[in-house]
Amino acid sequence: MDRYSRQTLFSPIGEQGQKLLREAHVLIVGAGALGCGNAEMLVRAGVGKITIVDRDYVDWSNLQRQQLYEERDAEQGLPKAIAARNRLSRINSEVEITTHVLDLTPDEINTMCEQRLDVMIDATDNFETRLLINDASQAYNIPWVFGSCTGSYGLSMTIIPGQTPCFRCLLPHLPSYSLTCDTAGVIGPAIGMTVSYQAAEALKILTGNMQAVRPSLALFDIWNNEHMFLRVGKRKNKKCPSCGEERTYPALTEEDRSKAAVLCGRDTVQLRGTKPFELEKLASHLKRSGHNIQSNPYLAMMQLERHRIVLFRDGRVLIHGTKDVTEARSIYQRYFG
Amino acid sequence: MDRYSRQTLFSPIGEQGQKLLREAHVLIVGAGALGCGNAEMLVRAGVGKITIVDRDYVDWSNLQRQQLYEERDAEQGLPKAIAARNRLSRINSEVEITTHVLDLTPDEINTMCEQRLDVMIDATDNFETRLLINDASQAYNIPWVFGSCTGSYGLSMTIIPGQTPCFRCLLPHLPSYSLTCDTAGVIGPAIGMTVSYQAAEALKILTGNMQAVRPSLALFDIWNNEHMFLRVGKRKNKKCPSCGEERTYPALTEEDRSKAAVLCGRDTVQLRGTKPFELEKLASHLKRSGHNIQSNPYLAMMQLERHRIVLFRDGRVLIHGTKDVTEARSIYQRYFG
Amino acid sequence: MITVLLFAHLREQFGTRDLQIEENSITVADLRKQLEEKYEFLDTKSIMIAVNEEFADDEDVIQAGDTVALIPPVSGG
Amino acid sequence: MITVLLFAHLREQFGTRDLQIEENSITVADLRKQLEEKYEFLDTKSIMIAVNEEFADDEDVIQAGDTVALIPPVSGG
Repeated sequence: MDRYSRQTLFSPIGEQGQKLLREAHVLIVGAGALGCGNAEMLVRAGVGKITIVDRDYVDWSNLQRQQLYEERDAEQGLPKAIAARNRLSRINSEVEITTHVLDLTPDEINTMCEQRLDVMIDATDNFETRLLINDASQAYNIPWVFGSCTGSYGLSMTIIPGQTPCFRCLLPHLPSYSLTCDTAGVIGPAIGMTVSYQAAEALKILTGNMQAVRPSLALFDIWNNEHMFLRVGKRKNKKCPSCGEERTYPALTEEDRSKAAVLCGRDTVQLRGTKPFELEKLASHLKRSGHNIQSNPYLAMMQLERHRIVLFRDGRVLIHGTKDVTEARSIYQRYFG
Repeated sequence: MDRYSRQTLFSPIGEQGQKLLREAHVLIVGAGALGCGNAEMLVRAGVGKITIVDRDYVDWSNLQRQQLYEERDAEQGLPKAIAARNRLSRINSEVEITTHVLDLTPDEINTMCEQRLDVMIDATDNFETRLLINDASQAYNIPWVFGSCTGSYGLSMTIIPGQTPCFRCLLPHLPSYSLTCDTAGVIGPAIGMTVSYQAAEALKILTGNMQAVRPSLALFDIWNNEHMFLRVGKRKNKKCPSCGEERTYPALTEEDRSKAAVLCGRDTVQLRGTKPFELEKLASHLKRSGHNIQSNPYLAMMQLERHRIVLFRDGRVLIHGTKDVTEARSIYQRYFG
Repeated sequence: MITVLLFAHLREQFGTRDLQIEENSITVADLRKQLEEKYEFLDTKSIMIAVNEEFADDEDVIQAGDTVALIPPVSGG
Repeated sequence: MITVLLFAHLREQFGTRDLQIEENSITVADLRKQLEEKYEFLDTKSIMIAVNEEFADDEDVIQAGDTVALIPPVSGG
């Protein structure tokens, strides 16, 4: 019995489409709720190669909706990308899964796009990274699928370079304030619907069914029984700095994002170190000085007064319990300076 | 950090809704693609008690879309209800999960509905069982959520006794032929969308948000970018034998379904034995007579010429490789008569 | 003219996404009859029918300009 | 009369699902301005606007009877 038989029976995919899926490479940016759902659907569908990038670790409050994680992953505080790979490889050992525990920068997305990449899935929680994906998509001619949701409300749209408007055409001014799952909450079915729209578009693109790609933005509110497809074609802007006639790819060419950032909607500051941590040494040093450290091969975490501090191997530090970059820096200096 | 914090932030649920979820009991009939998705969403959401009924075991061709199962479950040929419980209890150990490996009959659904049950989710693959759920729903005044899909097309509707039309009002004549996933194929995103609609409705009902329940049938084709909400109110039929003025509950009162049944859309016949199998004895006996038996605590399977035979502890037998009940009976008699 | 939208396998059976029916006014029951006469493969008894996004009864009248949806129930799950 | 549909947090901010605007004809830019003047909390610059299910540019003209959707981008994922 062929494990993909129910999918090859679906005539727009068929045996030919299944072969194309097996040869494809998909980048999923983010392994939160949308990343988990998309990764699982595409791994089950038999996409040959999947790369997952995420900067965070599994927390108890993720389990309500992030479908690749179990209680054990939250107990161990595993990075999401690692926990995701563990589960995905038990689901389908035929898929090659590459993971990166990092916060995507222009350099890194450039490196990734220089490989063969057939589609990128937006599973981020912030517009800054979406613009990075958007500009890379235009620069390297790789389609991407936007998705976002909060509460019971969600949006999705497919961006095909040279054909549809890009994300910056649609949203030339980033909101100064926007809703995230951490500020407005979110329910599983809103994620499930956004994921279904995103994964369907990815399957269309990967199997060469470009005529089936949705030429509109899908908008829904699953609690209030609302659903619209809004045509986007008119918004294509010849003067767009990402996809227009004179392109500057602003998100790709700007200075590396500031070394400190407040994580959107969370009471957390991320500091970027200049070099990787030697986690084992650091953990044993801190343990000797009486700190209660929890560590795994990817990160170390500890409670310092009212702040939870997480040190990632790549040199990043998360300081939970503050939105104040100056305060976060001073805490960091005090203990690790 | 509260594990449900992102859900209590969603104001129509809130702390009060979360408490109602914790006290609720949901019956999920079927642990195929829709059953897996609904069970996972409701378990992550923190529903207090979930009962899952399924008659089948995990097969390799299920892994493309049935999200609770891993390769290991197919290797071991575990019953779906059991494999589902294993995964669900690792996701949320706070939820009480009860499983039954059986093919639902009127007697069994009667017994289940005599307990407190707040909503039933239809995750079956056949109309016969849907009518059983429909009639039980009316007889015991328990809402249920219909869902079905094949290919990229799906339907969902919520039935509230005393308020909406029932399933029989909408579909008084069962189709002689209908599409199943096994005949027409199905893609993951069509399942994801159906599940999202079903689970959203269950959450509305369980948290007392009855005014938010969708008063229409949702119809979509996710590949062809089509989506409609079709109002159903007009179809409520006073003469309906399930929900009308003179009710006979035909699905509940008819004779127990025939002892043999062709599984819809599959090259498989199910025979119902009159008593449970003593699997250990049977397996060791068959091994001694030279058969290659694979068994686990729930079932035993073996290949006999071109037929795969699966014996369940509850006395049921699946004969794969035929749709002919007479042939299936004769095979069974020959080996186990 | 009445537009009839087709879904799922009906679309493959008819080879199109929609039909145009030349009628000014017809009951749902008569539309079923007309379709069955013209398309022998069709068993409309078990197909659900909606008119302008609302499920209709057999005696309801469809007018020119209305949009009808033929909704085949599928059993997959 | 122009109907303006609201989504996500806009609905809570306005306390309603939709607004009725008494205009026969107004550009998208002018509608933005009018809404910002009337509702100080509103930052329409980053809100996407669709007219009759199609994304509109600032110079597009909205007519009486049209349905406008104010679509706040959300970043959750």
